[in-house]
Amino acid sequence: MVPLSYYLVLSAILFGLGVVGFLLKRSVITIFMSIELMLNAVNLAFVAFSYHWQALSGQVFVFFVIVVAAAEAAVGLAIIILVFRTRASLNVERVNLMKW
Amino acid sequence: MPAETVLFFVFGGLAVLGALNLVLQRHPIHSALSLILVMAALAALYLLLGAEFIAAIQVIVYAGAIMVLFVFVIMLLNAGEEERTSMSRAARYVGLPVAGLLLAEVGYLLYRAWPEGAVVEADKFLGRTGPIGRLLFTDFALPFELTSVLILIAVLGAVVLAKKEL
Amino acid sequence: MLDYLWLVPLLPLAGAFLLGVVGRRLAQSTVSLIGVGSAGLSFGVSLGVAAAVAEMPAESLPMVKSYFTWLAAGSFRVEAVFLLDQLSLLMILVVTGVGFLIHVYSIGYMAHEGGYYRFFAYLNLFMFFMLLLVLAGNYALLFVGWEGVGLCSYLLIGFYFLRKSAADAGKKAFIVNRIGDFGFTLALLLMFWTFGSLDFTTVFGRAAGMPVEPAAWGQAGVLTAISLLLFSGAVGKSAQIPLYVWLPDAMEGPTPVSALIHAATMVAAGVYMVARSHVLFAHAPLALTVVAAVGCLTAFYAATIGLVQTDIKRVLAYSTVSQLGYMFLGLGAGAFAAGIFHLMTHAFFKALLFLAAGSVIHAMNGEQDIRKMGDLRGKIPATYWTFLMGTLAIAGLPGFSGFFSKDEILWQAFSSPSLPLGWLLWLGGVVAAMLTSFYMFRLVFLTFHGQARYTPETAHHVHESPRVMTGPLAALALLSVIGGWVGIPAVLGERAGIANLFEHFLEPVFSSSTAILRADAIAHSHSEELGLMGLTVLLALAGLTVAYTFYLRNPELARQLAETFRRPYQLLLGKYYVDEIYSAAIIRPLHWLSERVFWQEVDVKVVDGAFNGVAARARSFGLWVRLLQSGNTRSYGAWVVVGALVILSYFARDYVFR
Amino acid sequence: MTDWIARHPDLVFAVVKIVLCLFLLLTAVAYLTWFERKLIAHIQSRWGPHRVGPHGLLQPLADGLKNLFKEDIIPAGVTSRFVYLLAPFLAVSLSLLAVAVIPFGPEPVEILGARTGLHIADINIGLLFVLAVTSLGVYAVALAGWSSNSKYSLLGGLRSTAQMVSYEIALTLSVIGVLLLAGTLSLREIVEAQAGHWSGVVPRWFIFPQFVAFLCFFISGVAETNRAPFDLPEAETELVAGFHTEYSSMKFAMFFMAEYAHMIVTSLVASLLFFGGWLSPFPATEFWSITRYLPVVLAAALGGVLLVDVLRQRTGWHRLIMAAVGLGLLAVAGLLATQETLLALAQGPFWLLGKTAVFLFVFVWTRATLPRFRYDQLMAFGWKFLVPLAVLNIVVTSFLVAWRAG
Repeated sequence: MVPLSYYLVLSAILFGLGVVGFLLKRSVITIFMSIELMLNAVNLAFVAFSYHWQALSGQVFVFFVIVVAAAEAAVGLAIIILVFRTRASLNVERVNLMKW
Repeated sequence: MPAETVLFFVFGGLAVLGALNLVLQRHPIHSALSLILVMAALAALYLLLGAEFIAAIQVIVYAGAIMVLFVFVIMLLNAGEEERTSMSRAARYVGLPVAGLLLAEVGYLLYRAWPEGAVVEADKFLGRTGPIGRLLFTDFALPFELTSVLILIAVLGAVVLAKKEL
Repeated sequence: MLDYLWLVPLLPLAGAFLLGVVGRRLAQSTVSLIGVGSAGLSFGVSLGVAAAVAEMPAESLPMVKSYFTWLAAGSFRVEAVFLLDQLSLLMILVVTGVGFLIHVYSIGYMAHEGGYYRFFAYLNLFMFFMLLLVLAGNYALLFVGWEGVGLCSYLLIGFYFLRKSAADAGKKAFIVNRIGDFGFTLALLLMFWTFGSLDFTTVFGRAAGMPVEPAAWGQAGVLTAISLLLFSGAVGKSAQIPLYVWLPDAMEGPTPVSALIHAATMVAAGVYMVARSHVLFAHAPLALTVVAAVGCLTAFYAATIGLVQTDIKRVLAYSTVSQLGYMFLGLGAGAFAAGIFHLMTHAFFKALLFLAAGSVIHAMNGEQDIRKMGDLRGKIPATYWTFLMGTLAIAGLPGFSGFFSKDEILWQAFSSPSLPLGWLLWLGGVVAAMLTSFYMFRLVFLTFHGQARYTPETAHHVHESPRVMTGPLAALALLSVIGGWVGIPAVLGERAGIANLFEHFLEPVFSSSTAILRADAIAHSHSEELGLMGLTVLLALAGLTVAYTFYLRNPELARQLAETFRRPYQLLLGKYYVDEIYSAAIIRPLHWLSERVFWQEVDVKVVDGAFNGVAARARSFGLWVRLLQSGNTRSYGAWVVVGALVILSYFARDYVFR
Repeated sequence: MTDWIARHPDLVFAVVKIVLCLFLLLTAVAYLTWFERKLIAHIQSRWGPHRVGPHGLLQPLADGLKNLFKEDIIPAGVTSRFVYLLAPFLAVSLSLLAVAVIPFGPEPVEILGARTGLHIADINIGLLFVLAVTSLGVYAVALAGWSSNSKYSLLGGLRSTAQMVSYEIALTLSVIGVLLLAGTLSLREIVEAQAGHWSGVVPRWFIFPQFVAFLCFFISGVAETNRAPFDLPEAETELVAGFHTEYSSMKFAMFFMAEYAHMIVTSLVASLLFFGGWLSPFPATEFWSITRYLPVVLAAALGGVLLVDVLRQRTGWHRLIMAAVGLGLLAVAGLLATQETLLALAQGPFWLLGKTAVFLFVFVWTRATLPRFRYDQLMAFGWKFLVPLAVLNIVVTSFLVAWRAG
């Protein structure tokens, strides 16, 4: 007998933490993980809604989110490796040439 | 206190703790582990919500593949503790308070926006694997195929990016 | 065969494409094969079409063949449609036939020139556009052909683009034509605005429904405006006053080009266009009067200039201008058939004259000044005889083609009820005819008779042109002799029991207009007509004799005459200084205006100023904004979060403020 | 107390079954080491352990004690103490976890007046659960290798991570063929889908239609367990001991237990998926029902042999032990023979464990027989042979299924 809003608030909290992590962390990898955390939070909300409406499409969306996350991780990590190879550092603040 | 509530609070608490730890830890591997913890907890919550398939996928793909990739990369680059630099003032002085606001607002909204009546009982299970598959291959056939294409492209991109010399 | 009508223009296009793409690598023989072959094939197809038409009952024409929709914008639809009636059939026959002969001729003439394949590519391209022009079923398509031939003429005038004069002549032709085409374009717009379509059938159908407009300047209506604007286009293309100046300079191009484009076909496009729009003109008598007046004036004026020119090709050029004037005179008199008839005969003999002149120049290896020629009759007999045929034809001596067509026009002008002062126009025409025969025979005598005035070393070089050049000459000579017999005027025909086949042939096309224009024809007695005919013949002979006396019997006379009337002589020699007047009155002011005002003031200060100002503002703004773009991912993230918050709060306002 | 038990029978049963399972599994793991050493020894014509206890039967206990009482060394340069300690626990717990969803027999059975199934949990995504748990097994190795902060360990960890991730794909793909035929993810239903016989003789096991899938599954299973010929992560000749070079005493033992438990689980799953799990290979006809007594016969025979062996033992307590074991087996045989319910209860586990034993034998056999792969060969084999093969199998199978469905 858990109110649905609990799940939603939980997902909101996780999302917020993800945002904070994204803003606070300096290691590219951790920032990437924060993004994954946000995705997970959203997934939780999806599943909760899918339960509430007794509709499976929500879970299908989660499935897609996970797939996309997998692809994103593959490419993102490759990029990270490349950045590390050129910069010899994972600190995102050292990768700030793309301006002006 | 009924079992589901207990389980919810246990796993929800675990998830929140893991997320907090992810933010607080300074070593990538610890963050990764706490993220895995979050994912496991979420998988349990999915089970509570009756989404068995999603739970399994969550563990297999997220915890079992994606995070392994993260850990693998961390090992490969032998990433140490992150250094303390603060070059982006915006992130600190604008981002954090706003993020807090955002969190508060979203939480408040989701709490207010949802009627009290909406509750989760353990027995109203849905999400047997069969129907999901059927849905995937009928209504969502096109997106499904698209994701496969996306994956293929991602693989190619990863290979091209990670090659030592092109 | 009619199903293959589209082949007629497409074959030359294919040839042009082939030559343009791979011509450089092909052997000269192959190039000539492709170039001539495509023209010849298209001529053959046209003959086939003609035969097929002859099979069919007369009322099956005109037939409209629509191939595909070319443009469609709202209510504005342009079909790629061909209109085949007697007029266009005749035109394609003339174009392909004369064109084919000239192609053949060019094989010999261009044999030793550079850019052989280029020449044939242009020539084929020209054929394509010209055929498109005459076959077009609506004004838009016709305009395409119109501009296309203009382009080809530009390319071919400037064929020797290394010579500055040639390049300038090309530019001049192009620009002068633009002036006329400006009017043409306005006409098209006005037409679309009036009739809501550019399609011949629709336009003419609607126009026929409208009343004939009054001839007075004051209350002339839209049809008159359209017609006049169309005519301005024709003036440009067909080198009438005041836009004739480009044609003489166009002689910079190779002689076959002068023959094909600047004598036989392209310059006649204006005539064709006016004839094609006869319905509009028939409803705008004022426009018709203007056409006739301009035509007559040009005929006379150009003839006078022709009197004293010494460049063989330029003389022919001016005679072309004046002959075109004749055609417009005919059209203006409402005798469209006569105009077209003269167009055809003129195509024959003028092409012949040019080709013959080309042959002469070929023989004199590039010499064009008739004062340095003379007594070539024996050396290049074939050229001489054919040239003579052409001269007789253009001079309008009885029996030759020019006689019938020109006389028809003059008589129509005289007897036209719709034309005020018909007799005046007739007079001008007659005088022009006399002048024509004078300067043409002057040309003949100076070139082929008398004593040789050229240097010995050129003397032994002089030689008759090869078969490939004399062949077409012969064919054209034959045509210019007998070509007129298809249009023997009624007054003579009745005696011999021969009807005027030509008029009869074109009758279905122009019947509606003739019905309007000839409504209140005053019956003229045959004696009157015959009398006038005789008069013109006499005048032509007079011109001949004068030329004979001046240039053969005692050349002193001519010099004395020039001495006594040196003012008018200089005036004529200087072509009335029209070019100088134009440059002083139009070109220099334009230069000054565009340089001082439009460039240095408007462009620099206003246009550039505006852009630079905007750019400067943008730059300063960017300098301020770029502070946001620290290049630091986390900062970007922060901004994203801010945005998310804003959007969310917008959606959530009714929860928050509840 | 008792009434509380009476009120929550399922809870009690769950606890009991978990404890039982863990006990059995750990014992099995222990004696699997003995079995392996013996078997390899005999294959290499040696004696293997034969000092501690008769035929070295007590060797595992000795090893366990030794590992328990050895000094527990944590290297100074450990990157992260927490991770270093976490890894072995992760390994062993994950590999034990998979047993939770293994059904040992048809359900439900009657025990002490209460009905329960011969499994800890029967969830209808059992197979996915197993895959999930095995996929998590990677972490143990990776983290161990990384946290030891030694190049051997790191290399071993990297290798095995890559290897396990790669072969996991082949594993999962090969299973899909079975899923297509069974149409369910629940292990129990998969087994039940294999019931019956073709033309009354050949059991409808998935091994026959899915032989290719079975090959893929078993090979990648071996690779997943990091055993020969795929034991590069711990290739002694190159990496000393691979990812657990820096581990000592109990933590080292844990990795070993994990490996053997993993072997057992893989064998269990293989026999469930492809060899009809607890189903008897014999047709369920009146004539063949005699095979129900096979367990009895085997137990009796083994007991007899052991009793005979008593005479060959030198020391007295060796004889004692052998006699005890032999008599115990005989007693079991007798019990089964007399108690019909027990016999019925024993059928499922008997067959399942029998098949599993065969697989374990194959495991050891391969290790004793085959040379180790080279790393690039390993990767090439996995990616360029197994995965395409599995995919091909999926395609063909799905076509057949669709065709049969019409």
